[in-house]
Amino acid sequence: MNIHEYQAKEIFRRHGMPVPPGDIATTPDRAGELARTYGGSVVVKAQVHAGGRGKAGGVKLAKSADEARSHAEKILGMEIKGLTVEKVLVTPTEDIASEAYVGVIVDRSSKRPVFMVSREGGIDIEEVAATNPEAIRRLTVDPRYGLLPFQAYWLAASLYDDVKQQRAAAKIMGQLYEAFIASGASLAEINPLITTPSGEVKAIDAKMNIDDNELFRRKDVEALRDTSSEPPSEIKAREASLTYIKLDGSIGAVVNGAGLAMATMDLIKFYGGEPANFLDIGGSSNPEKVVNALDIITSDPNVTVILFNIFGGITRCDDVANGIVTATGQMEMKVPLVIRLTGTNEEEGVRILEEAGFSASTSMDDVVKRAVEQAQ
Amino acid sequence: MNIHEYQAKEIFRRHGMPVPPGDIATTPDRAGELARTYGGSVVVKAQVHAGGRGKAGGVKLAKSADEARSHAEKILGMEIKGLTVEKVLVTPTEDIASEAYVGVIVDRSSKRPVFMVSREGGIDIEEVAATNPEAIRRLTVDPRYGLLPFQAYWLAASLYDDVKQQRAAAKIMGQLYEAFIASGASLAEINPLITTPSGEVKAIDAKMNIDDNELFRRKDVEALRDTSSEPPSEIKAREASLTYIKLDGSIGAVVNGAGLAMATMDLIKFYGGEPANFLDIGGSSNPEKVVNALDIITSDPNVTVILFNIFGGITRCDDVANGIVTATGQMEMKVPLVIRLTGTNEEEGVRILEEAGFSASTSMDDVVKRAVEQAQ
Amino acid sequence: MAIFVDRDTRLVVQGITGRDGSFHTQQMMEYGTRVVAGVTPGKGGQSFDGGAAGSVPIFDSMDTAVRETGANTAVIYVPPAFAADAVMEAAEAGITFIVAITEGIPVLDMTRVYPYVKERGARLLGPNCPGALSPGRAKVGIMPGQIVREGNVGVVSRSGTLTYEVVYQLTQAGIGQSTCVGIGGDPIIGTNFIDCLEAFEADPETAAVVMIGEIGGTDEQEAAAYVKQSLSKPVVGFIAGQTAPPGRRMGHAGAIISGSAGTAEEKMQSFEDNAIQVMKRPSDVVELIRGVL
Amino acid sequence: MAIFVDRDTRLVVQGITGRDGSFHTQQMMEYGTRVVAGVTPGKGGQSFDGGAAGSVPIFDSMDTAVRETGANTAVIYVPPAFAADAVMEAAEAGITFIVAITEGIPVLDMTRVYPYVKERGARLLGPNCPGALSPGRAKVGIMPGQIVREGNVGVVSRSGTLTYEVVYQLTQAGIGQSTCVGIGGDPIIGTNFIDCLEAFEADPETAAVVMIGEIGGTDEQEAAAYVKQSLSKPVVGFIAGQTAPPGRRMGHAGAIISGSAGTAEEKMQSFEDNAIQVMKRPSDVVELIRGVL
Repeated sequence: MNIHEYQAKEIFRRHGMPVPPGDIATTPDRAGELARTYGGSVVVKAQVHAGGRGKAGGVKLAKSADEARSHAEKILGMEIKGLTVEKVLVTPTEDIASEAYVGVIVDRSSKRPVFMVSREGGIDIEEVAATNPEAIRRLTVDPRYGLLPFQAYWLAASLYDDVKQQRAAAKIMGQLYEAFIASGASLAEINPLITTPSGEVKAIDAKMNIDDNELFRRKDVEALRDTSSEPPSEIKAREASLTYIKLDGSIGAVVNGAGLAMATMDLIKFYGGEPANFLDIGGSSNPEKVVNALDIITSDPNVTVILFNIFGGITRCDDVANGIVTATGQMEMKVPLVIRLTGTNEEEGVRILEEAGFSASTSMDDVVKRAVEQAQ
Repeated sequence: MNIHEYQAKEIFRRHGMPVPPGDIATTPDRAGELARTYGGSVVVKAQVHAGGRGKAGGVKLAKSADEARSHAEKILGMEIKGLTVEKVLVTPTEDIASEAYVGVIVDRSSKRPVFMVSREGGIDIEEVAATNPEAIRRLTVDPRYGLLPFQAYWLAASLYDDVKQQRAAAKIMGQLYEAFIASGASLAEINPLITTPSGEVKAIDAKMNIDDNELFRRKDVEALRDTSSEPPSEIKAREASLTYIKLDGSIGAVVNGAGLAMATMDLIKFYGGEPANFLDIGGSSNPEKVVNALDIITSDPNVTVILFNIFGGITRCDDVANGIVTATGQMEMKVPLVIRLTGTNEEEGVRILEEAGFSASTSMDDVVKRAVEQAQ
Repeated sequence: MAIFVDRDTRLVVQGITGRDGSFHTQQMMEYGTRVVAGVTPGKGGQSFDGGAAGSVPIFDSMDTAVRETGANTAVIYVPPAFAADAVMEAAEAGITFIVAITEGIPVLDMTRVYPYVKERGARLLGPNCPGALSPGRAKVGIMPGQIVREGNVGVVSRSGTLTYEVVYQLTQAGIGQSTCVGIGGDPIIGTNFIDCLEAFEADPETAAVVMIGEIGGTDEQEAAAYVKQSLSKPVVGFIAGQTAPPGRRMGHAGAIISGSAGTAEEKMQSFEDNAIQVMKRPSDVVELIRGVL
Repeated sequence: MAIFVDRDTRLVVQGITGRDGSFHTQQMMEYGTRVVAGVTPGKGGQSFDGGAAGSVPIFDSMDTAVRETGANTAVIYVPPAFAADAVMEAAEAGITFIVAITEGIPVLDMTRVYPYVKERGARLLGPNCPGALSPGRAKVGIMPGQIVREGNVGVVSRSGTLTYEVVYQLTQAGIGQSTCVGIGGDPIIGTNFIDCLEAFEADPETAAVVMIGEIGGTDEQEAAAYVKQSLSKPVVGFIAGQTAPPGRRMGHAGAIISGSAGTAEEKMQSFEDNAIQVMKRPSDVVELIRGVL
């Protein structure tokens, strides 16, 4: 789950990090008021879950409250990478002497949190990694011990030459790690971490991604979810514990398992079709999940055929079959269903479907080919 | 540092543990009032840093507010193991179905926190260990991981047969471990952990010892220190970073290092004398420490001779010599000094003493024998 | 032989009384797996009734289960909130092969579980994986027993149902498997491709390996390099997510493309560069495996 | 040879610019110890002026100090709040012998430091200890160099100044030492009596051992059992606190009697039961050691 910059900053502040003040405006007037409170000279920043806000014109400097108001007017409602800006963050400008990058992620290969820091801040770390990899210092954290003070200092010493700034940055690293762990994050980033001409070290941009699997035990973090910029179908899918991503094609696919779902999309394309979505009903499904899945797919007007590709493991074919029968009983199906059902409880599933007048294949190639034909 | 039962209970409550209410009274009237608040039936418990309160008559059941008042009257001012009771805890009585013991300490040999639990609660765990050791279940906690849920459950399952009580107790173990770590404790104990006839699990007595070395970073815990029942000389010594324990003899000893201080006491007895104190000025002493040490020792009227036994290592002989010269210049010495000074900066120390009219030996046996002679 | 699970597997099921746990215990028993114990705290002393397949004693803790039954392998069906603890309990009890089926374990939990298991010398498979199945010998996890067949092809996959798909293709074509292993799609897993390739290399009953990867991460590329360097047996590979739109997360935490690393194209290229034949469709596995056997 | 510190010791001083650190660095250099580096964050690039004994470069971190100077041993004089971190930094930098002089490190810090150091294969001496001194070779810590003498008696002690007392008695009687080690009096220490006895047993230049214990704990009793079982060399022992009142804490966290375990009487009995001759006074060491050499 992504959270907004202003939310990440609030978490950072709670962990004691030096983050300048700031508040959210959903109207240009409010943005102007805030700018006045902060003395006029502010930055107005679009709050959307998309990178490259700056390049898209979503971040603007204002010298006065009036200017802040008119910037907010332009930014609010703007589309950035398909997402509408509903909120802007208004925050006082800072004098900047230097910009650094500090980030921590969970690293797959070391199986641990890894810090990355660089003197080259204010730009994407991916860009630094590609063009100047030796400018990045990496440190793997042993989660059994946490970030140790000497490690924080070692990272900080690569960013600054001044001892006071090194100490300030080391403290911030420790706080960032605490915020990362306490929030169940998979990424926490300060970009840039600035120094001011008077030598202070401050975090003026903040980014956090939260591990979805943490949300069941972190209701406070879950509450930060902003659904305003998500497609309603994806919200609905999440609430039904489905993974759904809308695409532009005509073949709606209901699959169990992410790998098989992707392979199904690949095979649809292989046979010349276009998938309308990625939809994984997950493991251990109950019939209700299938009902929700069909509900979501049928609300996509582009869909001309619905393909079920179910290989039972922990998911049982009879559950899926019951779901199909229940769903088609509740809602009027305007498009044909092509069903592939095999694996755990296959016989029972096929029997249920046949009794309800459906037929089921056991071959993936077969059903995908048929779905592509029917979609045209 | 010891803290009182009522203070440990407050820490336990903050960590979510089920601890019945209770409040402190320093007067019988207040104890009566509290008993009324709790419905009359209460326990009145002396709050002193001594074991065996019950046997000494410091814990009494009361059926009414009047009875609570009169119990408090007896207990307040009572002496338990040489300590005067200044406060009582008044807490409602609980119906008890069973009593268990739960404790966690830092264990020297495994170098880790160790839980000990037993179905035999309400009595000293040392007694259980001596008479029925197999009634104690022990669990070593890996501090890198903390107390894991399955371990807490394993401990709890040895105390109770009922699943709900096992779950409740496992939760309490986890909270106890958190309280232990968060307070910098060296011991945290619930004795007894009771079940009520309706099946609830509650902590009705609480004990915590805090590692003195933690106090510099835990001002909140340090603030719990109750100096009311400590001898003023020991308080003064602690404030001066000295370790001082008053004894009953006539030979005041100022030594650097706990081992050497104990060996000096042993040698005083070996030669037929009686030490007036244990006093360790510690390592890295500055002259001021010696001044404080002499100040404390000379205020003991039993002292007839003062023995310095200093073997310089991180402590420097010149620092100690300067301290002796400064102190004897500030205060009138009514008893003779016998000084042994050797080790780091010995020559400089001896020179300083000799210039001030003192003599110094380099032999421990020698000075102890002389001190014993002069004390008689 | 086979790898990881075999006739000497003595299995304990953690979460045996749950919906998934009880269903799959029945399936595993019917397949012939030696299920020697179940664990559900508070249900110790009861037993699991597997009908004609027999009955299994239930214990309150792994400690007791292992001591009483000599179990050496554990499979975990408990909910995500308790699964990390269950893995650690299994490792502490002396289990040497632990299969975590549970989906949705927080990744920060896994950063602590992994060293805990490793310190105790145990192997963890998963989490969020279908388990391991050695046809005709032992089935540990949730792979359907009816789609496999005894033989000499090792199958290793990051996916669950996609593994079944490929295995089923092989079986239908009469090509049997030595062991089928699903390593799981989470960011942190206990056993990776290379671990499985090593085990297949050492297994005399495995003649060739099918490796099924996904977009995201660099595990497949590293495995490919390992194949070229250390594997004497032929390998055939597949990558799911060739048509996935970049930057969107496709269910598995693993299935996300970060930067230029981890695209299907990159991974397939790395397979080709390291002498791994690449399937375009799952059904291509039959022809390619026939070619190398 | 000697144990722990010798002519091949290349020492880095952590906290070299502090009051204690600078004083004892000077003392160690004058003794002839090879002090190759100092570390104080923020003072990297400066150097420590040891006068006639030479000068020592100062680094910001142990990482750099070890890389630049090849240091293999560290001694720590930093305040208690930073000492645990200093030990871990030394271990992570690859130091194999770490001496923590600092008194007052929280014991819960040590519960984490100990496994951290052990995982990295390093040995920790202390904390709250005087260090190790191999007469004529190297002095690491705070033991006064003028009280020792080269010889073949190993000395190991939980105490600081009491060690000096005993060593000085030996030296004055013309009996030299192979190595004098103070293991420290804290509840959790990195190296215990048995570790030192093992090392002395393996050291061909040590002919006899003096072991100096204290009331509290059971380390001396375990060491005594070890002596009987595994030591070929004679051992002479002392226990401080014979007259300490029970239940009162005497400075060292160790010096507290809990229950019946850990009294001086019990420990002295255990020495006698295991063929360790017991000194009644520190000065008895001379006669007893003469008797066994």
